[in-house]
Amino acid sequence: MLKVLFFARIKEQLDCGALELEWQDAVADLDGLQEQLCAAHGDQWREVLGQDNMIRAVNQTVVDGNRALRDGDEVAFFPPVTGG
Amino acid sequence: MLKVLFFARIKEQLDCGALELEWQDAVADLDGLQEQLCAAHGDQWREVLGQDNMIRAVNQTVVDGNRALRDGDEVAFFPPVTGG
Amino acid sequence: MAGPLPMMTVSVQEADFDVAQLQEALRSGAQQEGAVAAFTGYVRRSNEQRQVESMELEHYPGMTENSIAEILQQAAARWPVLAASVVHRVGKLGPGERIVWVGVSSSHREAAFSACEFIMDYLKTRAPFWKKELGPDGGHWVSAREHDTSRAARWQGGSAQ
Amino acid sequence: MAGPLPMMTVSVQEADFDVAQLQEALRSGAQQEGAVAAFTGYVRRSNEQRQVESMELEHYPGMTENSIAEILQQAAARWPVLAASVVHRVGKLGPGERIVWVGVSSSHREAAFSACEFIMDYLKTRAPFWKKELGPDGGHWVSAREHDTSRAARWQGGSAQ
Repeated sequence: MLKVLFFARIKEQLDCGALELEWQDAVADLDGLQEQLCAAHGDQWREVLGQDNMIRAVNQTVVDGNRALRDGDEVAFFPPVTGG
Repeated sequence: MLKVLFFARIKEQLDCGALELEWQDAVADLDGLQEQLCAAHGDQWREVLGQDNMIRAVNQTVVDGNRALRDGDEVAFFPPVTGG
Repeated sequence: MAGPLPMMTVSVQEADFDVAQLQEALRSGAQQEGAVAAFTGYVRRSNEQRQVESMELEHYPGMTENSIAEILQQAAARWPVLAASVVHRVGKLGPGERIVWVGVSSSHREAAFSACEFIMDYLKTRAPFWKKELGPDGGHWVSAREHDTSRAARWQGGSAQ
Repeated sequence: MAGPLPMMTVSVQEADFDVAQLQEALRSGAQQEGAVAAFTGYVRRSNEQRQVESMELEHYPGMTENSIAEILQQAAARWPVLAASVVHRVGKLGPGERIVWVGVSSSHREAAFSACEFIMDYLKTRAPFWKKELGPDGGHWVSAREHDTSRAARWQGGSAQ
């Protein structure tokens, strides 16, 4: 099982804050997971998740580029942060 | 008339916080005033006012080096500041 | 750093805070020693010509606290920090309300200032908070500022002070 | 700077102060706009291995207020300051008591930090205050630190931010 979270503008654009995905080889890395989500949900998701400044985090740590995933990981997609 | 003020360690060492001096040509500049004070009060004053890091202010503005004085001026002698 | 470990606290909360109380708590954590540099951020009343009626602050629970704790540890590794605290509000806030407080206690005032500014710069670019401004024209997610990224980047590489 | 003149206040007083109240007053003077960087200095509990039982703070009435006002004006000429305040206590203070508070409000956090640190550095080297520490071994005038002079000097010449 993978837990996938979306925040802020991304959450609104996808109208989805969180989902769970059965573990499978196709989601064994971040790029694979993203492709799987886009294939399942359509062009709107492909456009939103493909945005240039999208940030991806695995287990609450920001990841640059691709990264292998393991069953039980928590993955998050969010825009650049604007707190403080 | 000149008003002369001493602060902090200087005030303690001279046992004097303030004095007034009749206006006269001999005190027409800072160095003249200081010499006049030392001549009147003796070696202890000469030693204290001659300290390397002595700061002199005229009318509440710090002065580097000598400066002409005018009747009515307020002159202050004090050590380096340590507030904040 | 030598000496006892700095006291570091992080709070993500909906409630408002009192800066005097936070500062007292920070001082207690530093055995009542050290000067304090502090920063308070507030909700803007207008932004880019848009009137701000209220603001929604969203965050990533768990990651927020962890990322701020990491920022504080980095600051304590660079400067002689006695204590450091961050309080960041989330939820709905009105114009002019306090959003964030960062306080740093140190025996050296330059360390207190530098660590406090460092923490703010990293908070702005690393901690997962997002601001949405609500005004007469609807909601508007605040954009990240390139300027904030470059402020944070200047701490990398260079000397610690 | 463009826009309304910054509100600047200076207070030299025996009474203690509340940093939250001072910060509220600073914000009111800035039309409730801007972030706030603030610094609070406290009486040390020991200094150079000497225990500090109390401290006497002497100043030069008149010159003190004028020199601080000049420091604030210099800060406002260098950075986009909305409001700036200095409160400095004099008289007899106990260990751990607040001595000084400097607060700066600005729409730019880097300006708030820089102006606040600039004011503290100049206060330490220009404002006519003198500290005398009283301890078991009698009274001891605090020595000026060369380090403070060099901190203040670094603001000269270089770029404003």
